Parts: sequence; structure tokens; C-alpha cells
Amino acid sequence: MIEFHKNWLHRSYLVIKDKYKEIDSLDQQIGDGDHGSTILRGLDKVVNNFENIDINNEVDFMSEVSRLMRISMGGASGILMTIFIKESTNLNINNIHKSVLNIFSSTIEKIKKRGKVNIGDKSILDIYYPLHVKINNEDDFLIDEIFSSIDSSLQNTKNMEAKVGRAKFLDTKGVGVIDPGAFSTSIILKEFFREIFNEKNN
Amino acid sequence: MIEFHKNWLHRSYLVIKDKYKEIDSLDQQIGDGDHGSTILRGLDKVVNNFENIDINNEVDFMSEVSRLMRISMGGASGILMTIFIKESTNLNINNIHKSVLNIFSSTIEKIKKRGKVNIGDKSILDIYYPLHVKINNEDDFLIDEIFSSIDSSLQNTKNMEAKVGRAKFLDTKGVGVIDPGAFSTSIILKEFFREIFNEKNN
Amino acid sequence: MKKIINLKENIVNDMLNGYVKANSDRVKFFEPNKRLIIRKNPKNISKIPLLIGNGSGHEPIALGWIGEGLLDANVVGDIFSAPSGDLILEGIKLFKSHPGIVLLISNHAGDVMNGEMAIELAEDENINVKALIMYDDIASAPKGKENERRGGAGTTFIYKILGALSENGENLESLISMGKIVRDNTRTLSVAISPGVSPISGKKIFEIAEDEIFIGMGVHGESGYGRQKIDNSKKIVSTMLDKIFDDFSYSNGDILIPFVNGSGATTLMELLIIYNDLEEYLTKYNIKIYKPLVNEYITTQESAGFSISLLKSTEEMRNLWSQKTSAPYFHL
Amino acid sequence: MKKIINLKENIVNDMLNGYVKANSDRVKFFEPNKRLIIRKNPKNISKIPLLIGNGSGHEPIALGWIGEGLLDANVVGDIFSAPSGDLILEGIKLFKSHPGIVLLISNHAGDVMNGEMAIELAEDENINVKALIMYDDIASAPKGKENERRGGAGTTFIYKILGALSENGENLESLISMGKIVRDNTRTLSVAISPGVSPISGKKIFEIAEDEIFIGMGVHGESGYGRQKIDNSKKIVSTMLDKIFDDFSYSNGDILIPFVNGSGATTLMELLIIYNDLEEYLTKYNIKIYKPLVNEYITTQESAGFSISLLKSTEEMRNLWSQKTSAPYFHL
Ligand SMILES: Nc1ncnc2c1ncn2[C@@H]1O[C@H](COP(=O)(O)OP(=O)(O)O)[C@@H](O)[C@H]1O
Ligand SMILES: Nc1ncnc2c1ncn2[C@@H]1O[C@H](COP(=O)(O)OP(=O)(O)O)[C@@H](O)[C@H]1O
Ligand SMILES: [Mg+2]
Ligand SMILES: [Mg+2]
Ligand SMILES: [Mg+2]
Ligand SMILES: [Mg+2]
Repeated sequence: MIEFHKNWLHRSYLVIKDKYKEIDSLDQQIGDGDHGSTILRGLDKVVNNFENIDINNEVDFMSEVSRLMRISMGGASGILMTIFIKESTNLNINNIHKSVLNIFSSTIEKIKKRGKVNIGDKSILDIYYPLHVKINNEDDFLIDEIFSSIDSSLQNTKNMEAKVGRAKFLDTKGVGVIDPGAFSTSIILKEFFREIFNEKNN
Repeated sequence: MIEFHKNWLHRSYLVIKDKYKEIDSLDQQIGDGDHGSTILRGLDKVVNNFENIDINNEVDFMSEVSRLMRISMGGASGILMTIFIKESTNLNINNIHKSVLNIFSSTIEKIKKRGKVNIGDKSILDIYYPLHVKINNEDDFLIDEIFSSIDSSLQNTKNMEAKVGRAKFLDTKGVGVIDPGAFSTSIILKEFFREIFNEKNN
Repeated sequence: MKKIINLKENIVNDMLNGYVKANSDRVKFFEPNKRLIIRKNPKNISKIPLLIGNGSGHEPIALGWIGEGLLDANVVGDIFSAPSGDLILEGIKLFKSHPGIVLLISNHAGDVMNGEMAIELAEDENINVKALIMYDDIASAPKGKENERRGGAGTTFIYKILGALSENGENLESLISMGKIVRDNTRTLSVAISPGVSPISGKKIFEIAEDEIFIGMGVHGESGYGRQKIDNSKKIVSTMLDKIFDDFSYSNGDILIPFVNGSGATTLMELLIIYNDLEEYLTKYNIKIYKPLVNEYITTQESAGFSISLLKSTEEMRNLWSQKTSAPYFHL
Repeated sequence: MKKIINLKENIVNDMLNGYVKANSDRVKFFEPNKRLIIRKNPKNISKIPLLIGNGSGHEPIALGWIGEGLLDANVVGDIFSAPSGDLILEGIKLFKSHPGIVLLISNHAGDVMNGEMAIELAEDENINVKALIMYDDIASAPKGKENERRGGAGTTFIYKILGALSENGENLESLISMGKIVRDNTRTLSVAISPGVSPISGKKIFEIAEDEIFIGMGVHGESGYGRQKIDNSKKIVSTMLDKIFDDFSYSNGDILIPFVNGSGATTLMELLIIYNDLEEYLTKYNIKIYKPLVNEYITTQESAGFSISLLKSTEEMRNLWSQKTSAPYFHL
């Protein structure tokens, strides 16, 4: 399964590389303008260093990957966004539905605790949570539905008032702008599911 | 003669008060924008403190006046512009022509030495010197001629390249702008001669 | 963007290299980790080290405060972002043979998350480390909710006083308890005048009109009491002090340590004028003053602005405040 | 104009009051003259005092350098203008019972005129005072005409080294001769990046395009080598050092004291990055470095820019450089 993670992160890296300026510019409107660069830096650090991580055990491998990402990203986003990366090792390709639900529920719980954040606070949680609910309500999942759920969750962050992150300190509370962390999270999650579907179809 | 000096400086003060912004703005173009305020501050300091200067001897009185002006003005202009103020006590109302020539020649000599400055360097000297020449060439002097000599000397500073003062450090060397120190000097000298003519006519 | 730097990606590394080279008699990297700076002559093993992780871009804090009688280590994050808990953990582990360790955390979300993570990981390794969350900025949360306030320039009192106290051999519990007392007796209020430029985005860090100032803005442009027309020093200072005096009750004869901090572009000339008005205000209330600090210590690039911090001091605090330190950029 | 001041006419007085209050343990006015600041604990009567008159607006220099092991008195002029010779004379007279006095004069027209006047008046009163004209800025006059150069940030070496030497009891002649040696071994070059605002006129002190810097500009905006496109730190530093190395010949194994001075708004982050590149350059030439100084000391309001000064040092100079001082704003 290490290959799964490598592929997933590599794809995510490529998409983020393509879009990081767009994400920076969202963060420029409601933060300090660096989220795209920050997540790109984190992914770059691991994706272009896979060969140097001399660990064969999947859990330890991803634990090192998330440590490296956290270090190179720093800040709140580094610590919060690597929670899913680490939890993802609980994916069981033979029991996708259940294991994905577990990954999401423990990710969400950990983000809430570490980030002192709630649903609707305009953050990455507003991608994870609605998706978790959706998956929970269905027996199986179709990639198109997942993607459209992610897309609509992302759009929903636009009109939220920020209660965490730098946007919370703006007079506007960031209303009217998509949350940059939610944007990058949406990319990483889409690639995660794309990779799952690839695995299934192989 | 103390009254002569008080009247002269008081008149000068009033004219400078009226024009100091204009002088500041010249200095803004070719210096640090403070010459009008600086000379006003110097004159204000003495003119509004005459009653506190408890000295009856003319020479000592004007020596104290120039000391006070120098202290409150500071800089190059403070030291150089008070030279004439102090020398002016050599005015002999019974021998105006000769005493004025002496005042001018020693003022010019002292300014040249202290200021390491020459004729044509775009400075206060370019008012004193041509006027000295003019007075020297004539037996008597008419106020209108004095004034028009001062005015034309002042205009002449406009096209000089500065070799002293802050304007010397400009790319343009201050060409195209009247020298602010020359402007304030022209006012003080005009009032000096006006007061002489008043004395004569009394 | 008009900054004299090399590659944007290397700003922090280049700066740290310059800092360590320029002060090689007093500080060094904890090799090979070039984000962890420590004292050249480490603290005696019997004493309690003090460390902090913080984002950069606010120099000289905190790297400039490493030295005898002040900080033992600084874990340096990228511009305006806290270093990860993993790095802070490395800093903590460095001192694991000491009887205890104090991790200072300025109350900002990223710093707290990463600091707490580091503490949890260190506790898993049975290291005796305690966190002290520092806050002082009265504009960031109302009276009664002091622990929700941001860490501002007044946290300086904690750094300096605990730094001296730990050098004197005090134990972990006493340090933490003194830290809390200092915190509870500190109040800070700041004013933003004009924005600096983020070296990352190349954009202004906040926006403010030509004739306005912003009372209570945080160091990253976080909002506080709000905008108002610019006024003279005496009026701004008294508006600020009125707010601080509403928040904390000072009495006749109290001895305060004032700190006027410049945020980057505000001149020392202005800071001294502000200090003059501040001292006049305090004197009016019969308040005494001990060794004030007036300079730029916690900056946000070339932002103009300043903060006023007041510590109501005890004699012990005053002695510790003026105790000597070898830190390259802390000077009473 | 976005400065936090009270009445424009009182800027300097308000600042000095703030300075003297904030540092009342170390400095005071020579009452009733509120433009003459002296040490609280005066120098021993057998030693040679050091004083200087200078315009304000460049803080912390020189008022911040009053203290044991540095200056004995500072006569403070208005913004950007030298104090009058009469005031400097008052400063000189204060020390007339000492065996001699050094008047430092930075080579700028107003300072020289007023300093010379003060010296003449003091000599008339049989006071044993000697002037030392300080210059170092290589952009202001060509090689061979060193004595026409302006006084720049490198004059700091003279202040500090003579301050320590006089504290050690050296006589007037030795001080002047050491001062000249230090001067002859100092070179400075500066760069202006963006202008500060004059607190008098409310206007920018100089003009410079958004993508340009100006190499060799003097502290009041005086012109030097000229404008060029902004570049990265490494290139700017090497351009500057190339010019300094053209002007002075350094050899393998020389021990230099570098000083990177910020002119107001340039961040410490940048100054440290610049220092990093500077040390790299010097190391390439096998030049050794002793205790560099990196901070804002000679400013021009909130101008952005910096200067590099190098002193080729002897062992004696190095010892004096690092000798302790109590000056409120000088810190190695
Ligand atoms: N407490 C939090 N809980 C959840 N997500 C958060 C929290 N704080 C910040 N974030 C996320 O981090 C994003 C900003 O990340 P980034 O720009 O990298 O960090 P920084 O704000 O330190 O510059 C926000 O858009 C938000 O989604
Ligand atoms: N060396 C000098 N010799 C003669 N006049 C001078 C000299 N230096 C300056 N000045 C005069 O001083 C004027 C500027 O005065 P002011 O603005 O008060 O001084 P500062 O340049 O210190 O701001 C100049 O316009 C010039 O006439
Ligand atoms: Mg951000
Ligand atoms: Mg001027
Ligand atoms: Mg950030
Ligand atoms: Mg001036």
C-alpha cells in the first residue's frame, strides 16, 4: 500500500503545483497570502524525497511523510492538514467503505480537538465533515458524487464567517472568499478518492 | 542705535513671517524644506524677546541677539546669517556709505571663511557681494537702486549651480530654483536699508 | 517588493545564518538542525532551560534573546508561521537531562497547536516540560476572558524575568508560577499606523487610510478596537492608557515597568516622544516607574506602529528585569 | 504626515525629555540647557571627555551613546541641523577642568562650521580642546581626497574606540592620534532604498523609483554613485564591497570589524541576510572578522536602506571595541 500513498500524494502535488497561485491569492484576500505555497512546499518536500525515506512499513512510512510535511509547512495548517495524511494508513482496500469512514471520523475528531474548531467555522473541517456525512449515508460511493459533494462543500465555505485562522480577525470575517485551506484539502481528497477508484479498477 | 536694530529686525521678522512658507517651499525643492521656518524661528526668538535682553550697549546687545538667533536656528544658515546681524553694529549714521561698506566687506570675508564658499556658489553670498560692489561703485545710494540690485541678484541665484549647502548634492545642483538663503537674506537687507533711509529722513 | 533578500524560499535560512555568524561568540545552531538556535555556552545542567518556538518576520524576537539570563533555545518557523511541534520537540529533547524545561507559548493559534503537540510528544517520552501560555493584549478579548487574549509585546516581561530567575537556579514550579504572576500583572495595547510588506506575498500586511491609525491591531494585522483619525502623541497615548487603566486597576504608589515597542518603521524619535507622554500620564496618577524599555523588539517587518505594555512589578520582578543578560538583541 | 508627535516645534524637546526620563539612571540634562545631555555619573576629572554636537532625526545616534566608555556629552541640534557653536561651547566649557577635551565632528558642512566656531571660542578661553573631523563615506569624494568625504556610519568605530580609550585614562594626544588611525582604516558605503519623511516638511526626504536603489546616497539624501535597478542581496553586497575593496587594500589575514547599519525601515531580517552575504564575501578573501555590529544605529527617520562599514583593526582596537559601555543604545 505504500505505492497507493505515493501515487496519491504525487497526483495531489501535481494539481497543487498547478493551482498554488490561485490558492495563495485566496489567502491574500483573507489571510497572509501563503497557503498555496505552504501546502506546495509540504508536498514537494515529501514527493520529491520518497526515495530517501528508507522505511518499508506503511504506517511508519506515512508517519514520517506527515512529519516531514508538518515540519516544512509549519503553522496551523501544517499540523492540521497532516492529520488526514497520517490517518490514511488505516485504509483497507478490502473494506473501503468502513475504513474510509474510520479515517474520516478520527481525522475530524483530531482536527476539532487540535484546532479548537467546529463545523461551519470556515476551515478544512468544512470539507471533511460533509463528505463524512455523505459517505456515512450511503452504502457505496461513486466518484462523481464524491467530487460533486466536495465541490459544493468548497463553495459553501465562501459564505461562512471565519471563526478560526487569520480570516477570523478581518472586519469581513472572510465572507465572500473560499477558504484556502478548504481548497487545498478538496484537491487532496479528490486525489485520494481517484486513487481508490484506480486501485479498485486494477 | 539699539532702536535702529530692533526696528530693522522687527520689520524683517514681519516680512519673513509673511513669506516663510514660500521660502520653505524653495528649500523643499533644493534642500530639506526648512529654511523659511528656520530663519523665522531665529527672528521670532529675538524680536519677541527684546525686552528680556537686559543690555544697553549696542554692540553687546547685538552680539547677544545674534547668539540667540544662532542657537535657535542652528546649522550652517544660523552661523552664517548672523554674521551680518553682528557686523551691523558698525553702522555709523553719520557716515553711512563708508560704514556700510565696512560692514559688507567684513561680513563677506567672514562668510567666505566660515562657509568655505565663493561668489557664484548659490548662497547668501550672492546677495551680499553684488550689493557690496554696487555700493562701492557709487558715492551715495538710492533705495530704489539698492532694492533693484538685491532683486536682480536674487534672480541670478536661480541659474547658479550650488557648490555649498544641501542643493550641491542634488543631481540638478539646484539649477532653476532661487536659493532660499539668498531669498531670506534679500529680505533682511532690504529692511536694513529701509531702516537706514527712515533714520536719514527723521 | 523592495526588500534586500536573496531567494524568497531561503529568507529564513539566510537570516539565521547571518544571525549565527554575526553572534558566533554567543549563539550557535543545534547542528544539523538549522532552525534550532541555542546558546554557545549552555546553561548548567542543574538549571531549568527556557525555550520558545515562533514564526519569523518579527525580529529581533525571539532569536535575538538567546543568551545567558534569557532564552536557552529558539525554534524558528517560517515567516509568520509557527514551527511544527516536531521541531519544538527536538528543542525540548535537547534539554531532557535537566530537571525540567519551560516551553513559552505566545497565545496565537498556530503556536499553541504546535506547542501543545510538542508537549504531548515530550510527555510520551517522560520529559518534564511545562508550557506557559503568554497573553497580554487587551484589545483581543474582553476583561474576564484574559486567557483568550493574544500574546503581545508585554510577553517580553515573562521572557526576561523567567530568564533571569532560571539562571538563578529556581525550579520548574516556581518559574511557572512566577510566569503566571507576571502575565496576570501585564497589560498591552498596540496601535498600527501603516503596513509593512510581507516578504512572501510581496503585498501590504494590512490596509489603513492615510489619515487613520488602528488601535488594538495584532502583529499580523488582526483586528482590535478599530480605526480612528490620527491624532497627536499625547492624545493617542492617553486614549490607550485610559483603556489599559479600565482593564487593570493600578493604585497610587504602584511601581510599573513600561515598555514602548516599535513595530518596525516607527522612529526611535517617535517612541521617545510617546514615552515622554506615557511617563507624564503615569506620574499624574502618582505611579512610579522602574527601568523602562523603549525600542524595537517585536516587529512586523517595516510596519509603522507601536505598543505600550505595563507590568505592575514587585521588587523581585524588578531585580530580575534588570539582571544582566548576554542576549545579542535585548538591552535595558 | 503619519508620525506620532505633538507640536512640530517641540519634536526635539519632547524626544529629549522622553530619552532623559527613560534613561534617568544613566543620563541627564545639563540644566537648564535642555539641548545638552550628559552622563549621570560624570567621568573622572583626570580623564579626557568626548563630546559631539549633531542634528537630530538620526536616532539613536548620538544621544543614545552617552555613557561610561562612550560619549560624555551630546549637544543636540534641531532636525537635520547642527547645533550652534555657542551651544557646543557650553558643552566644552562643562569639562574645562579636565586636562583636555575631544570634540568629535562628523564631516558635514553645518557640523564643521559650528564645531570650528566652538573650538575657536573655547581656545579664546584657554580651554584645551581638540577637534577630530570624522569621515569615511567613499561615495562622497574620490580616493586621494579622503578628507573631503562625509561622515557616515563608520564613524561609530571612532566613537566607540576613543570612548573606551578615554575611559582607560589615555591622554588627549593619544586619543586624537588613535582617532585618526581608526578613521584612516575605516571605509563606508551606503545604499538608499526608499525615503523616510521629514518631520519638518512632511515630505519625502528623497525620491527613488519603485524598482531602484541608490548606491552611495548620504544620510540626508546627498547623491553618490547613483541609481541602479534593485537586485538581490548577494549582488548588491558584492557590488558595494567591490567598490570598498577598490578604495582600500585589504590583505589575507586582516581582521576586520564589520558594521551593517540600517537606516530606519529596513528590517533586521534584511540586515542579517546582508551580513550573511558580507561575511561570505570577506571569507572568500581570507579575511577574518571580529565582533560585527548589525542593527539600526544611524538612521534617517523611516528611510529604508543600509550601509556597510569596515574597520581594519589592530588588537588594541578590537579590545577597545568590545570593552563594556553603559550607553543606553549601543550594544555589541
Ligand atoms: N484552527 C483551525 N482549524 C482548522 N483549520 C484551520 C485552523 N486554522 C487555520 N486553518 C486552515 O488553515 C488555512 C490557512 O493555512 P495557511 O495559510 O497555510 O496558514 P497561516 O494562516 O499560518 O498562514 C485556513 O484557510 C484554514 O482552512
Ligand atoms: N557654506 C555655505 N555658505 C554660504 N551659504 C550657505 C552655506 N551653506 C548653506 N548656505 C545657505 O543656507 C541656506 C539653507 O539654509 P537652511 O535651510 O536653514 O539650512 P540647512 O541646509 O541646514 O537646512 C542655503 O540656501 C544657502 O543660502
Ligand atoms: Mg496563510
Ligand atoms: Mg534647509
Ligand atoms: Mg502564514
Ligand atoms: Mg535643515
